[in-house]
Amino acid sequence: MEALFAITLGIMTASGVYLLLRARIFPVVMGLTLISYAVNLFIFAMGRLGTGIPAVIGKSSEYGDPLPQALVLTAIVIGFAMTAFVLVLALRSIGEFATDHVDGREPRP
Amino acid sequence: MLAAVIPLCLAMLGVAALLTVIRLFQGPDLPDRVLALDTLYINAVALIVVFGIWLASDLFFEAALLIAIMGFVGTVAVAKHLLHGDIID
Amino acid sequence: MNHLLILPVLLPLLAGSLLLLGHRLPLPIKRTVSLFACWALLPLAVALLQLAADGELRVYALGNWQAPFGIVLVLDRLAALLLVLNAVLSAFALLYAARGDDVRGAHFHALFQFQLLGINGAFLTGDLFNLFVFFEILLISSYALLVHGNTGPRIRAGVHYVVLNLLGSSLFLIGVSLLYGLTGTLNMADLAVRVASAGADTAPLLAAAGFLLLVVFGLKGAILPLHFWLPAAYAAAPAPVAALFAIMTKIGLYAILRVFTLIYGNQAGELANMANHWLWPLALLTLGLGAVGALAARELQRMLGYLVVVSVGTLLAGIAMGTVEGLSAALYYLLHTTLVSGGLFLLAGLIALQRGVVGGALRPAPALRQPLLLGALFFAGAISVVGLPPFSGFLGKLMLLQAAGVNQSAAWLWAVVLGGGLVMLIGASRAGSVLFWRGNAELAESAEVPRGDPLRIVACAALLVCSLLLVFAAQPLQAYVRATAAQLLDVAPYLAIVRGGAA
Amino acid sequence: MPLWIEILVSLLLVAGSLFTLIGAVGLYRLPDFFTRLHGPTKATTLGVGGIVIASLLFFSVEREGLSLHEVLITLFLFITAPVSAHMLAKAAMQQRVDVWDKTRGDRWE
Amino acid sequence: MALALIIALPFLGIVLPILLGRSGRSACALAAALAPLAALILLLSKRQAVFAGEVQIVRLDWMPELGLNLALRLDGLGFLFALLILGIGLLVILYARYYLAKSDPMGRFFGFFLLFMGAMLGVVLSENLLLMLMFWELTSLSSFLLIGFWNHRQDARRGARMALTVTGGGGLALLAGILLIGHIVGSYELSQVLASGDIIRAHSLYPLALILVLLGVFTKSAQFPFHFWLPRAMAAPTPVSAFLHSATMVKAGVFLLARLYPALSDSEWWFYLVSLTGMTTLLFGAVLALFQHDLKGLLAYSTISHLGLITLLFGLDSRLAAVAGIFHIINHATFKASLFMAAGIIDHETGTRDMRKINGMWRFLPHTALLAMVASLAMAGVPLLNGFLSKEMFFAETLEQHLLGSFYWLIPVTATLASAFSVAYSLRFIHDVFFNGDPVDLPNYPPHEPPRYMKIPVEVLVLLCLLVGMLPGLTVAPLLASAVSAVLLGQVPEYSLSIWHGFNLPLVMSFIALIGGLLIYSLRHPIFRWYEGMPQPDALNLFERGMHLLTVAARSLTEALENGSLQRYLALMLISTLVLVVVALSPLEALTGDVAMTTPDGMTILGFGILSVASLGTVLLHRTRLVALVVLGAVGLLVALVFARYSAPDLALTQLSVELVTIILLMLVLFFMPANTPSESSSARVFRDLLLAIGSGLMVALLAFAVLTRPYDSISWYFLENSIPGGGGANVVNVILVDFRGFDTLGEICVLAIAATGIFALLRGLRLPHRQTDYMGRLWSSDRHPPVLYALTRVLLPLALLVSVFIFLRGHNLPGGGFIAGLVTAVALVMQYVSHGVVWTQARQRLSYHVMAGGGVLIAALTGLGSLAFGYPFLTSAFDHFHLPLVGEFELATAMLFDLGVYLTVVGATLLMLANIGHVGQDGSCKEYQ
Amino acid sequence: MRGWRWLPNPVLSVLLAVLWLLLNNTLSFAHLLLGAFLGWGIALLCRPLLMPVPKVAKPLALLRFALMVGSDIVIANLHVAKLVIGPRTQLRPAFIEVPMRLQDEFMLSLLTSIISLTPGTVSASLSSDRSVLLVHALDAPDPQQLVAEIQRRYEAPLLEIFQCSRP
Ligand code: NA
Ligand code: NA
Repeated sequence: MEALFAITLGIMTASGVYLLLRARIFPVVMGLTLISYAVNLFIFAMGRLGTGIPAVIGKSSEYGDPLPQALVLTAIVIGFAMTAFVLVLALRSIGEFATDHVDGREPRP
Repeated sequence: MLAAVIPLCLAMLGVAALLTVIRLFQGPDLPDRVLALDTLYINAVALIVVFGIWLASDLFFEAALLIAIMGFVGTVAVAKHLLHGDIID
Repeated sequence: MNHLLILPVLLPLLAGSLLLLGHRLPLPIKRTVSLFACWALLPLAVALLQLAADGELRVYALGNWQAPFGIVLVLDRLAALLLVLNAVLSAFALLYAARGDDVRGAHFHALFQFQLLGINGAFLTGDLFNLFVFFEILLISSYALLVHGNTGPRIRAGVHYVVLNLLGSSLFLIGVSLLYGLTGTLNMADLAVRVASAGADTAPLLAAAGFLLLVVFGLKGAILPLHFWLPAAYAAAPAPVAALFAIMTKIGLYAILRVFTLIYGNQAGELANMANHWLWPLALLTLGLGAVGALAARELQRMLGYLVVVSVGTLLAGIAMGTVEGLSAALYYLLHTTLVSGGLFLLAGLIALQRGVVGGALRPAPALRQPLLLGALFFAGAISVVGLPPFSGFLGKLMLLQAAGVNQSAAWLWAVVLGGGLVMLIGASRAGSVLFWRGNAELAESAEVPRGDPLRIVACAALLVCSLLLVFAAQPLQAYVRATAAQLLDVAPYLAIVRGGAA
Repeated sequence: MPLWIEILVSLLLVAGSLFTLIGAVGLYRLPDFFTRLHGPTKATTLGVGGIVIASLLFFSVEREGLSLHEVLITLFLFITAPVSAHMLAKAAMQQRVDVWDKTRGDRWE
Repeated sequence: MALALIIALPFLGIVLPILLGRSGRSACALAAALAPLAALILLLSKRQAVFAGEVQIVRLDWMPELGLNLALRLDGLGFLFALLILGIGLLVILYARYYLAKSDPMGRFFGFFLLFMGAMLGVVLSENLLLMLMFWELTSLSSFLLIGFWNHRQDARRGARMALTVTGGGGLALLAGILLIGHIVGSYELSQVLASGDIIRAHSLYPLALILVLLGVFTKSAQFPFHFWLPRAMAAPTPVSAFLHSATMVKAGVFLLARLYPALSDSEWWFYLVSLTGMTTLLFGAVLALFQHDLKGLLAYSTISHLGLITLLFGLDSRLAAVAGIFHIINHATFKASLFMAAGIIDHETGTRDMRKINGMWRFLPHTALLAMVASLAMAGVPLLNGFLSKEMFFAETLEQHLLGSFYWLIPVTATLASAFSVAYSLRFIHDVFFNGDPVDLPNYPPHEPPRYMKIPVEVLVLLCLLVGMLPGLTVAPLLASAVSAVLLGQVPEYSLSIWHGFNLPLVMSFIALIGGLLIYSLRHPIFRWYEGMPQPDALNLFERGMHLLTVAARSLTEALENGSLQRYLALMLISTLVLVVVALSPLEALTGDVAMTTPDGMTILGFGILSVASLGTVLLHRTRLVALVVLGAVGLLVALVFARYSAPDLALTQLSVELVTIILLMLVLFFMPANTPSESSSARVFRDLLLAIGSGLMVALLAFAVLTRPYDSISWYFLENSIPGGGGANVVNVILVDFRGFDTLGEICVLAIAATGIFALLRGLRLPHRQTDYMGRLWSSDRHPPVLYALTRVLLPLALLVSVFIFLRGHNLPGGGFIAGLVTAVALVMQYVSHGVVWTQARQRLSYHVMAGGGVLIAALTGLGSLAFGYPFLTSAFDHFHLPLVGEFELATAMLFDLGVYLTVVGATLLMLANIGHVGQDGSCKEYQ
Repeated sequence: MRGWRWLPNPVLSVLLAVLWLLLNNTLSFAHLLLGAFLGWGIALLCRPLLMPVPKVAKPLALLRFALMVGSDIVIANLHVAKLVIGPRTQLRPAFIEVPMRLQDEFMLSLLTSIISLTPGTVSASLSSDRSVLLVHALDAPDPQQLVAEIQRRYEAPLLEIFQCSRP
């Protein structure tokens, strides 16, 4: 299971990084989103994986590590705020340069 | 008995999810893909509920409810995007 | 527990949220609130500096949860020093901004306060994940401040800056969580304890986590090859924001200093001082390329941006030495470069305003309205930033060269520092010559350019005058930075934080 | 747990899962968008309904107290599914997706 | 203290002329003269002690760890130079009063002048070498200002920059040299350095230190091949040249030779470097001086030549030579300063400096001519004038050394030849300017004698030339003696200042030089013709071209690296990461740790499979953006399911809600963007990106796997144990969020509020064109708000609010909390916008999103602040269980209030973002949503 | 259902209170109190955004109608299941236009929803004048009959149950 999880994380990261390296802002943001999903899963995994061990007192006999979960929550929210900002910045960029190229200008042909 | 039935259910739901994902990739049109995503959300509700029964844990109720809500909103939003482009107009 | 420690965080937080809440209030009120909150940081930071000067670590356990379980703020000499630095810089940057830059876009003051919140928090926190959070606060505010006014170049630079930093944030998270996954803790002191006792089985993974953090901090700190975003961003930012940004790169370096002296410092066993031999060549390359960039710049603000890169290289060289002398040289230089760069960015704003559409471009333009005043300020600032006497830049450079000692690797440093100094001198003298000597007096009469706002000039001059103060007060300052460096290298008291020592 | 309840729960679960599966099969194999639309809107909704009632029964017995809140999920799905379908159909018509050639009547333009 | 005051006075005096800059030239000049005059008086008051051979040192610790102290030293050498600086400086001030035009900003001029003077005094009176260096660089900087004083002229600007580059750069080398000396000696105090000559010379770093110091010396004193800046510095106003380029700044270099003479001289390195440089410069300057048509150019090259002479003397490595060198420093200063001033008068009165135009000035300016001729003769080394004395000593010394072995004759021969040229150019200065027929095309004709007072400084200096030349023993002797004693640390050799030494070889050499000079001058026409046929490299153009090439090179390097491509920067960042991580991981022995792995069940495998495929799908389908977005939606859902699968319901909830809002945001933005991503990457780029992507993926996978198979010892037990007793909640994740690590959460909502604020600011004034057609190229549907939809969403709103409250209140004990509740509320409100449009919705709700966002942060912060009132740290929580009749037991916690802040921030921030993005496409009539 | 100023929508309030108890799986007094408060508060908050709902004239008929629709849904699903699994030749899809007598927005929405949930039909679109509903049927051997069936089985009862304005 650990290998499976790790491989999936790797694939998500690789996909995200590939998109991040595109020249247009939309795939870049998609890439960032994918990367942040992968990172969130990564943080979560640092508390190790377990089934049926939610960190709610009294709901099970064993508890998973609650701290990485709390970290992921913070990371998700911050990631969301950042994504929203970069998206709006992209809008503004389109308004200024009339292109969605990440460098604000169409590449020379 | 439940111990035997639940894996069966999970398997059926898994196959359902797989079929949905295939449609998601196949399309051919955007509405097909959105429909597939919507279905995937509903499948996920089913999956979560069965999973909750399997673990005899009632902690998944909110998740199921939220998946239902978010699935609906998402589908409507994409549909409106296809219809009118600007979803908040 | 001294509640003074939380105030540098609390004050801008309350001010920022009040400014959001009262976003419809008249501008003068917003300015007053913002200025008051900002200037109040100054006595506060000085009080903290006095508190820290005795060499004791002050720990503030948030929510009364003791380390390593809860988040703690840790006040040491370094944190106090940087708080003061930030307070001084931001006080004048804000004063400058309050004379008109704050109305070019929405919410300048709230964003400014949040920026201060992020910076102060980053300096104070003793928790690695909390450091991430404060990094994000200061980053998101800086994104918004950078594009304040929304002009084209700002947006272009903004997109690059934001996307790079978003990738950086992801790496930060991977690094922090990796450390947690291996050690089970987030408190930096506790991390230091646990990293020190790591076995061969986990040490390479811990090293990987450390290097991930290094990349992130290197991006913020604009270390080669992660510095490319900086010149464009700083050149595009509004003057007071660029001035405030003078401290932003320093936060990256601060984090390097903190993490790589405490967690991966000399007590880290196998991983002791693992970053230093990477940092040394990078420092020299950063310095050299920064100087070349300054010479190449076609615009004043861009040149200043590259001078910031140079300062990063210089600072990093001091950090990479890993000795008390090296660190104290770096810290003194840090004070100098932050204040002077800040002043110069403000000055560039003043100059650009008087040159009309030409702005800061290094080509002939209508003569300035106040060539003497601005010229004198530029002359002083440029000398200081290039590192010529009698200003603080020279002393900083001197300290650094002396700290390097006389050996093979020091020879490289000497060559780069002195050669870079010459290159910068050429660049700065050309810039000054174009800006102040090639002004077209006839054009100036026809174009109705206003004289510089007196308060703006005061703000700018004040920061540049700090360079002289740093020279006059060199002795006590050097004593302080020396003590700071010694404190950083003596990890034991930090480790005591998690052993129930202080609180 | 009484056996009959367990049987009932099992039956409901199997039925629910089956309906869900059938909905997915419909989505997978029906010939055009409009026919595919029928699967999820009905079968899947009902399938989830079955599973949710199973859950309701299960937890009411398991936790020795009526557990009715699962009903809300079904309720929600039932009131939203037709609207989703309606919106998707409208979108499909806007997109002029291909209609199976055996369909009588015309979609609106 | 008086010593410090001598240096400080000129600096303090800067304000006076600047304040009086508009009160007339005389007042301004007088104001400028006050400080130097006071300093001069102070200096002279020290003369007796100095002449008695005392060395006065005052020291104030400044940065002792650095070896940088405010240490000053007054000995004979310092006294001599200080006297020159102040004395000639005062004369130049008087001269400049008449030289400068009314339109020249005189206050500024004297400001710069005094700045330079102070710096120069600092150089000569420093005991601490580092302090000396600080003043040294300041002289370069202030001379930059003085040379560039007439900055409307291109030659002035360029000359100034060139001088600064060369001398400033030399100063940096000098810094390195001084640091090395300090390293060798262990101190920067001159007293110690001078006493450590043997240690220094024996040290392996001595040659390097010497070269670095000499670089500083040679650049400053315009020694070949660094001489080229000096002629170009003639663009400065003549008072500047008279001061800087004869008496002071260029002398700083030779001053340092003298100063460090005991420490650095007396070695082969010293001899070869110094004497050969001096010799080359001597001859080179003398020859080129002859060919200058520019009056000041001639003087500049003459200065170069004489500086070469002095350098050569210090290089000759005999104590007597050093005596001669010091003596010539004095003499050169007097005659050259007067010559510059005379040249300035001629320039001033005729309007040109071209000697081909200036002829027959004897008739127009007889008084000036007389003065200039005497000074020129001193320069030529004619007997009875001061130049003769030092030149004789020089000739004598050239004969005394044998260091060049069989080539020992080279030095005296060169000296004689240079001296002949010196005679020739002096002759030219006299003959060509004052006689030689009538003037040609003078801009000002006829020229008149200048104002009376303008000539006084020249007269004083010429008088000195005569007095020293005829009565050296009565005039210059004690000054010279004390200076020599200071340089040689008291080991002064026998020397005689008498005018007549009998018929000896030096006298013959002088005679040969005189005849040779006459001969050369008489053959000037063919020589000039020959010279004009030679290629004439223009140093300024060469320098400018060099600087230009340097800049171009810097630009191409910078632009090649910083090419403005985000993709490159990102790639560099990823490469850096991968390199460092690979290096870090290389010692890892086994990837798999000690913890046993678990076998996955089929459903989990399927789930991860779908997740992987969907992730890859976003890449494969990314060109069609909306399709990729829909697939991304599936990825988000699956991530939430993974969280749920591994017992993290809170994460699943948050992921679900955030993911939806993100998708909505992406769609809102997509509306204004192209629907497709063009295929524009080259295959090499795609390959690189694939490599980086795979590398990053591998990195993350390996790190995750390595950690997952290793044990760890977490602090989490504390949270599990204290969640209920300490935090009052059963949902440990939530208790961590609102209590144990509430500070993080406070920061996190700040980020959200700031992002929303920033977005609001970014969107202000942004109007983007509506895309009129859909993805298929058809007009959008006119049915914007289907009733079926809005009928439902309006019913759903209260339900969603109810669910929000439910989730909010449960959070502390069960999955949920303020954040998720906030997003549910926000989504329900957004649905109103989606189904009804902005105008309708906005008209029906009175919430200010700004106030909600800011208020939320404020509530959270104030909740934390509450604990301060009870003496607890910020964010300390409190909770208690209460009992009410009928209602029963219930819990109240401050954490709930904190969570309320979170809730409000989330709702406010999310809507501030979404509603304002929605507003982008609206026409201007619609107001922004506050 | 018109309420008063401080209790704008009593039915909604009660409904919300009931849902609250349902959500919390409880009948405790505390929650009853809280539910009532929330029902009141949320209704008050949402007042400007709420939709007028026609008055129920025949509550009993409503109940009967609901049961009928419920059973229809189950039957519809069985039917659809058969169609989905069976061969394609079984399918006789059609677009049909159903004239609408209802005018009220809420009622229209209700009807379209019910049509979508029941036998093999999905409401695809409503004409802009709201007079015709386009329905896609999965298996409609006789479209006209389907139109009649819809009108009879669903539209008519709705008109009867609620006090609606008729055209
Ligand atoms: Na002539
Ligand atoms: Na819109």
